[in-house]
Amino acid sequence: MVKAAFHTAINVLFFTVIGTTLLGVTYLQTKAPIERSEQEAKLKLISQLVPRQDFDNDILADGLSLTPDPLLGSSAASTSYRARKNGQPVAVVLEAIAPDGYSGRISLIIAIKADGTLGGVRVIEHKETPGLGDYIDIAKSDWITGFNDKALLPGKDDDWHVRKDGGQFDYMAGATITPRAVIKATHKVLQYFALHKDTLFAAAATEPKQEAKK
Amino acid sequence: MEVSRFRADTREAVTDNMTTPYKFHGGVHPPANKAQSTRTAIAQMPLPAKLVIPFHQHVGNTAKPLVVAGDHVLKGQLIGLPEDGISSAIHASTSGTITEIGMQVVAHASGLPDLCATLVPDGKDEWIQREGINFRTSLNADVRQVLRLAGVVGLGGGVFPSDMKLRVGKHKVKTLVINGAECEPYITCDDMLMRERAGEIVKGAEIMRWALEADRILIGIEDNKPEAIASMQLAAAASNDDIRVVAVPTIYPGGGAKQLIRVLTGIEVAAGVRSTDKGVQCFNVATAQSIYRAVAFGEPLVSRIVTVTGNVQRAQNLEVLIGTPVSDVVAYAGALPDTDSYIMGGPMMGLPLPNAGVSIVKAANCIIAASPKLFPPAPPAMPCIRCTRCAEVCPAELQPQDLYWFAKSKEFGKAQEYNLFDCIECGACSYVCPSSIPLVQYYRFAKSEIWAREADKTSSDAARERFEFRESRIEREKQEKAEKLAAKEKAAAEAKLQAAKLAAEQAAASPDATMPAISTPAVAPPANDAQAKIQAAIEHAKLQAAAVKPKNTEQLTPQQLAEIADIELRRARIQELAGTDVETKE
Amino acid sequence: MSEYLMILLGAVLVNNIVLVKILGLCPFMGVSKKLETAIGMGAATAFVLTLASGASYLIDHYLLAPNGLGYLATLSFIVVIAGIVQFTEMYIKKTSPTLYQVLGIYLPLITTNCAVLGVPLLIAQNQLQYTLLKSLWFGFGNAVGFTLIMVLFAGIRERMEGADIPAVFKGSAIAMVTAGLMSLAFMGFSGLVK
Amino acid sequence: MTYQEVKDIFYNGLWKQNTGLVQLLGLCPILAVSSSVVNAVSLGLATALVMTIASATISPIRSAVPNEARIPVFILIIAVLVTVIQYAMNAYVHALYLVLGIFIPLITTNCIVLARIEAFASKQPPFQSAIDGLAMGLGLTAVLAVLGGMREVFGHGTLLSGIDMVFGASAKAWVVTIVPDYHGFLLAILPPGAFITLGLLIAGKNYMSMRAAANEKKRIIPIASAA
Amino acid sequence: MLSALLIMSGIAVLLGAVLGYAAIRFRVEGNPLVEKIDAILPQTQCGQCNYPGCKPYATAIAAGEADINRCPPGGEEGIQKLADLLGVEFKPFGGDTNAPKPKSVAFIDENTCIGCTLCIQACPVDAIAGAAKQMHTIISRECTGCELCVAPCPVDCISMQVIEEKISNWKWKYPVFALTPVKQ
Amino acid sequence: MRKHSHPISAFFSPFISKSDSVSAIMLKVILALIPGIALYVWYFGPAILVSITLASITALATEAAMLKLRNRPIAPFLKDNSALLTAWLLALSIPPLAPWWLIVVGTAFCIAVAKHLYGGLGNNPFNPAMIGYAVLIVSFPVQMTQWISPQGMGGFELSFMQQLQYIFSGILPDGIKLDAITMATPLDTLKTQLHLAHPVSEILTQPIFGQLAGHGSEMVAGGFMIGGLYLLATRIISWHLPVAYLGTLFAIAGIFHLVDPAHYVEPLFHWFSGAAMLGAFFILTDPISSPTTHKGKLIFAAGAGLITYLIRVYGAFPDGMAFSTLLMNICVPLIDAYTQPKVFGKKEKQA
Ligand SMILES: Cc1cc2nc3c(=O)[nH]c(=O)nc-3n(C[C@H](O)[C@H](O)[C@H](O)COP(=O)(O)O)c2cc1C
Ligand SMILES: Cc1cc2nc3c(=O)[nH]c(=O)nc-3n(C[C@H](O)[C@H](O)[C@H](O)COP(=O)(O)O)c2cc1C
Ligand SMILES: Cc1cc2nc3c(=O)[nH]c(=O)nc-3n(C[C@H](O)[C@H](O)[C@H](O)COP(=O)(O)O)c2cc1C
Ligand SMILES: Cc1cc2nc3c(=O)[nH]c(=O)nc-3n(C[C@H](O)[C@H](O)[C@H](O)CO)c2cc1C
Ligand code: SF4
Ligand code: SF4
Ligand code: SF4
Ligand code: SF4
Ligand code: FES
Repeated sequence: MVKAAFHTAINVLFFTVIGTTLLGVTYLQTKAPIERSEQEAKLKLISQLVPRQDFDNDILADGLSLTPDPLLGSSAASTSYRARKNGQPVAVVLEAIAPDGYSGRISLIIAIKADGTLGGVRVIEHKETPGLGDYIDIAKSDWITGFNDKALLPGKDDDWHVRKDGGQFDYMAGATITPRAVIKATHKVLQYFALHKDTLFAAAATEPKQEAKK
Repeated sequence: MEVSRFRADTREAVTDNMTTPYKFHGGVHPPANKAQSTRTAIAQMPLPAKLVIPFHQHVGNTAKPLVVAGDHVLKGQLIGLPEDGISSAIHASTSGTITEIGMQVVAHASGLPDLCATLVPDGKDEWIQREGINFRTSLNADVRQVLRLAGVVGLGGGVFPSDMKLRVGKHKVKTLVINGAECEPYITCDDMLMRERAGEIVKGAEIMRWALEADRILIGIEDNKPEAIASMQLAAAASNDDIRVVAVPTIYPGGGAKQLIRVLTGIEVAAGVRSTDKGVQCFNVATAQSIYRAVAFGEPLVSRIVTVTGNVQRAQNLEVLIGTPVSDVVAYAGALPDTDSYIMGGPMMGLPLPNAGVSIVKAANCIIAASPKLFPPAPPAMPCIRCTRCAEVCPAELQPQDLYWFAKSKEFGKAQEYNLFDCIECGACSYVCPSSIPLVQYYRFAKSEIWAREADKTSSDAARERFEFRESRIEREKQEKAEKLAAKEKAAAEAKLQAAKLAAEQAAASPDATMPAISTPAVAPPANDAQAKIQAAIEHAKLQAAAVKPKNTEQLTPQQLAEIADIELRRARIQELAGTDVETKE
Repeated sequence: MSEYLMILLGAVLVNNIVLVKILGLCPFMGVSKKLETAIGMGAATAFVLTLASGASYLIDHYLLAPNGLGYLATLSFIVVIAGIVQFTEMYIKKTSPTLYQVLGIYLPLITTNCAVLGVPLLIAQNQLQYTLLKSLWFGFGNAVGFTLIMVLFAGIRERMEGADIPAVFKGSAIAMVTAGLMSLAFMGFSGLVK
Repeated sequence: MTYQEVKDIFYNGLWKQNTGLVQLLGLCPILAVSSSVVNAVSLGLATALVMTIASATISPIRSAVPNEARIPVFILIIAVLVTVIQYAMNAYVHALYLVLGIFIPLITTNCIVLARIEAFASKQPPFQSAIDGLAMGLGLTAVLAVLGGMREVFGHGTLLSGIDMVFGASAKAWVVTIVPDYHGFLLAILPPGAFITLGLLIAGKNYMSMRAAANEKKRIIPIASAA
Repeated sequence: MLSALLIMSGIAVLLGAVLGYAAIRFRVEGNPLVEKIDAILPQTQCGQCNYPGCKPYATAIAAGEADINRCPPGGEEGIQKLADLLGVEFKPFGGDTNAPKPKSVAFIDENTCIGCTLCIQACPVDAIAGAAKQMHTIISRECTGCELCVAPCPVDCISMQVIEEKISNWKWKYPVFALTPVKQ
Repeated sequence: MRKHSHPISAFFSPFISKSDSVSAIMLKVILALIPGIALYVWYFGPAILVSITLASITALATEAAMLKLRNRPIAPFLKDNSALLTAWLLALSIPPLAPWWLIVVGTAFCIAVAKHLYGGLGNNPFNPAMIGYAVLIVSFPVQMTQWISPQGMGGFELSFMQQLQYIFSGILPDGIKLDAITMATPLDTLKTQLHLAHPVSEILTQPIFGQLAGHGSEMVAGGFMIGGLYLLATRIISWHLPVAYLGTLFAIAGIFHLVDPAHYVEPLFHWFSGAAMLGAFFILTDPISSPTTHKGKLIFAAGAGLITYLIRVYGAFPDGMAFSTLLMNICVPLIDAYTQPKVFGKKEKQA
């Protein structure tokens, strides 16, 4: 009986070892291409917001981890990336979360140029109603490009609303909760930027893991 | 509302203190249509030209014919002997000549023929000698034997042999219920009987109470029959027994035994439970009357009261001899020209007759002549919309729509799980169904399928058992044979040591002779000659016979043995008749 | 407390593993013709699913993640699942031969039930950031969701036995449509747990 | 192995014993990733690849595996193959990898893979097994493609959207807009639509089989009996 | 890589041991399925399924060697029951199986019978009674209608008679719906 | 004799019957909708009549086509009025100004898929009208949220011709924007405003709210209630369903409201907004897709009430009537199976 059990164990072991080895090899072989693909994907996204010709640094290497902040809507640390040209800050790309979408959180990435105007906003993930609230997605509508070049202007906080509420942003009739959430989140990120502009650009490109000071 | 009316009515109707008023679930109020046939007293139907008396008019086994064609019989003469078990006797309804014993179409839903005796009356209507007994000085069993031989069966429609219902069981029967409800529309035979022969009914009830050793008698009569109630009360008052006449609310099927028992006593008798186990027994009023006549006068059941109504000129109640053709009965009542079919029983539970030629049987309480105007054909059935109106009226508290769903899709197991066999086939559900679904038909279909399947199952289980038994027997025999063979060989070997070669050969050949001949017939029969062929086969069989012992005759049941004996007898008789020339029979 | 309630509601109703996440469909379609077997299959799967969630969490959290061996996730999980299924089979056989008789032929099928691998993989993706207890609870929630849907679906299918369904739709086609309409109904729960 | 045998195996896999329409196995990917043709076909092909290799691998080693370890070892081999493919896709068709997500590792538990191995590969020589795996996988792909096509056209009015994930940005031009200005019947894209559309497909297959059977018998089968 | 191998090996050894142990400790004995299948078969024991009786056919079905549509006495209903039990799709009778016949019983022409006992030996359920050289008779209640006794009779005295409908075995028919046009 | 050549004839007991026909029952239910519809027209204009007409035509056409495909007799089923009723209920649950194809798609889908794929009348496990509604709201949320504003409250009231034009061509009179003629329904407004963190008391001061719930729509709901009471009185529906549904809704809403009146409106609001009244009397009561036992009906409707409330308060859809009905439809076979009443003589206790 023990012998049979042993036989089975050896058999399973044999295939496991072969399989694991094969996987290990695969992993090592694909490690580099996967990393490359991932970076490319990220870059592609960023370059929608900050045109490639506008910066010359290795933007993905120039990351900065940010502690959670109510203005970012985040509850976990997030990373921001800095775009620089000739060492001069060009723009920063931040992750933010709009917590009050119609059906839950909306994840955004937001690029803010060094001068405080918006480079652009993109929705990474959302659960809004398909066909109604999902026009914030660039794949469905270019509504989101309405943020391009907008900036915080003193005394003009009321502009940061949908038209219906007296602001400057369009919306689709019948679905205002979603745009309200996105606009609010973007507005807050601009405020965050205004508060932390220096720290956001401060650190040199050397140490991506460095914490931003509060 | 029902309850209050019930109370009001019963207060009028019941002399002494009332039984608690109970209700049963559901029920319907179809138009009564009873007035037509209660205008005249019960009349005697004249002797018909020919009577056809089926041997199977009751629940249970067919009675065994005692007469052959050509026999002359007297009125009340026993012509069908009750078989073993549940069965009842059949009698000649009048005096005359039996002209035929054979298969004839009878009043049955199948429209199939059954064994009947045809009797041509001699017009004398001469009774056989008969005498009653004093039941109070007799044994219960003797009284029941009298009823059995008098062919008394339930006349409320159930035609269950009454003697079986009068056995005293393990449980004490407290209450005897006499069913005078007559809830079906059109039917008035019980009503008229109670009006005119209340005394005999009460006397019959006394016999039953005595036989069952019951404490009291409750007579339930629907409150739409005030005359019957009054007449029964009068008769009851004259009795020494504890008899109460109770007016029950008029609602269909208030006359169902279970429903009436519930209304009168509050006891619910579930399907599959004997009501006597709950301390009640129920009989129809007409049954009570015929029990009285059988016991007191030795009069067998040869006639019954039949309501003839519907599409006839003179709707009325007739006393009709069992076996009278329905056509005679309706002709007597004057069937109107547009009559196109006949219903035996009421419009809710009755049976469409295969043709007007079938005869009145013990179950025939009513004959309705039907015309398309009177009973228009049901509109085509629509799918069930699960409106549950059927469930609301079902007296058995079933979910008829579910039963229908399962019966329709032949999910019989499910149907049974949903208590199909609690359905009393009252038809209340079909009556209210907006989709006009013939629900009861589906239930009947499902029930008979299930019965058939159970029968199949039992026989296949039995077959498996016998098959396995046979297998093991063959196995055992093989083994025994092998052992024998081995023993013989051993013996042969020993013999060889002692005796000559010849002796050894003989010993070796002997096992062959004892071997059963399983192989195909070895003798090739001469061609073309049947006689020779058979001769050869006989020869062959003779050869085998020496070796073969029949293998399955030991474990035959007495019934099987009887069957074989029967067949042997017949064979002997046929051979006697035809001489020994068996082949010519082909 | 309320977090656990939300995980449960989320897994059972809002993100039902079968109707919303679309996992575990083969047994859902295959073993739902009869209520009795659906209940048995649901229960057995539920047991394996819950255990697998916990076990794979442990493997992932203590063996794979610290060593950077994420690529072994599928392999190790499925091996463990196969083991648990075998164990379940053993266990049921020993403790309840009658249940084993009912479930016997279906038990090995659990190994290839997408839900049983899918839930551990979801947990391992770590977007949910569950602890061991929450992983087990999440697994259990999905197990309940699976069983519930199996049973309800079997109920409808049994009833449909008697329906006058067009011949071409009889059997699996109408079952698919029914699953679709059930899934449509379950969309009503969307948003309940954000 | 004769041409006829190969033909039979393919006929079996693509039509007669089709995994999605007849065997009803491998349903999860069929329903979950068939919201567009590109997703559907990609996963279908990945599965077909796994099935082919797995069948071919397992067929020769089947006698070496003790019976009680059969399923674990088989599924272990499948899991390894799947993980290899998963990493390859991650590396070379990253966007697609992201879209298909968890359904790539779930090929491991795709019921049809193990089912075919149990039913066919563990009883037949390697070459036949590989062909069977391929045929079944292609049958799955075919269902996925048709289903994906139907759902995409109903849901979005397009075909081949997302093709750029496989063939690069230039392939974007290949997207076909079937109905311009379409309102979008979202149901088709959502899970309910997946179930219902597959239901319709199965009914379609039943219809064709019935027609074929009826033609064969040269008589018309009454559609159904009672109301 | 090494840690990967170690971890997976650990898991595998554990698993292998469990499985090996299970294989011995819990070996399957007997097949309860056969009994269940056998309970569905009609026990006619006729061999039309090409198996020597119902039990062998049941065993073959359970082993996956025989199709479920080979028993004519069981009828389509029997196939349906088997399909339900085994969770497979219903299939109609194959071309090579005999079509189901109406239920019959054997009948021995008592005048021709020579008492050879050959039919007794052929009957799988001992439904024929009689001793050698005496006339034999079929106990019709026990005859399953398998026809196995017909061929061996040397004088062709056994015939199969369809059980005819009588009041005692009459069944209520399925109500027909006037609504559905019956297409031929 | 009547067809006795064969033992089976259509002539069997009972030979008499007393019953409404199916089509009469359906017709009565349709009639019972009329008070509500009349009030609807009064407050929201005649556009609803257009949807009802469109839905009816589509329903009958689809029904006929499916019957033909299924080789079933057409006339008796077209005359049973059930498809008409489904059509009316569906039309009543979608915005009257929705484009014409919306109601056509919805009606055709629910009759063809939810009804006839299951075998037509009497066989469908799901409520067809609610399937139609659910399909439409998940597929076309934009069109499904364009509710007409009562009595021109949005700023402009379309004439009948203008409504017709909009339904069929999507063209509005010059200078009129969609916003001026449509507005969010009361339930939707409540949800949006709560989302934006306004307290209930403040929200309810908006002009679209009336005495109990929405201006106008509360009266419509009242109209449906009157129709429902007629159905109760004529015993076409039993009390179990509406009472359990409204009772549960009232109880849960009441508890929440008592605990936190700032976030949870009072129960009567829930009764008279959305489809609660229509649902309680006309939708849950669909005999075919609801349980048949009394206990089952109570469970079914109470479950629906609970789910309606959850969806309304926490879910993604403003009204939960349709989804709660469908979700409970899924449970019907089990509810029925486990609530079978004890039959005559088999009850535990005997009198
Ligand atoms: C089924 C359904 C889904 C909805 N989904 C969304 C959504 O995803 N995003 C959104 O902003 N509004 C959505 N709404 C609409 C909101 O309920 C609300 O009516 C709208 O946001 C208010 O817009 P208004 O201010 O233009 O009336 C949805 C409505 C319904 C009925
Ligand atoms: C639905 C239904 C209605 C019945 N109605 C009556 C009736 O009105 N009167 C009656 O005597 N028997 C009626 N019976 C028969 C009784 O149930 C019961 O068989 C009978 O009263 C027993 O008495 P018996 O054996 O003397 O016939 C009815 C049966 C059923 C199922
Ligand atoms: C299933 C169903 C869902 C409905 N959904 C809504 C809804 O989400 N919002 C709504 O206000 N009316 C809805 N209605 C319509 C209302 O019941 C009814 O038509 C109402 O009187 C219209 O007014 P109101 O919607 O403005 O309250 C729905 C109806 C049904 C049958
Ligand atoms: C009281 C009552 C309520 C009904 N409610 C609905 C309903 O909500 N939805 C629907 O499609 N049909 C309804 N019907 C009509 C009918 O039952 C429906 O068309 C069937 O579901 C189709 O098989 C109802 C019928 C009645 C009698
Ligand atoms: S009365 Fe007729 S339609 Fe109504 S539930 Fe009963 S069977 Fe169905
Ligand atoms: S016929 Fe049966 S199911 Fe119908 S009402 Fe009578 S008892 Fe109930
Ligand atoms: S064909 Fe005959 S022997 Fe075979 S299973 Fe059927 S009845 Fe038994
Ligand atoms: S008597 Fe003949 S037909 Fe009947 S069971 Fe025996 S062998 Fe079969
Ligand atoms: S593919 Fe079969 S369960 Fe998922």
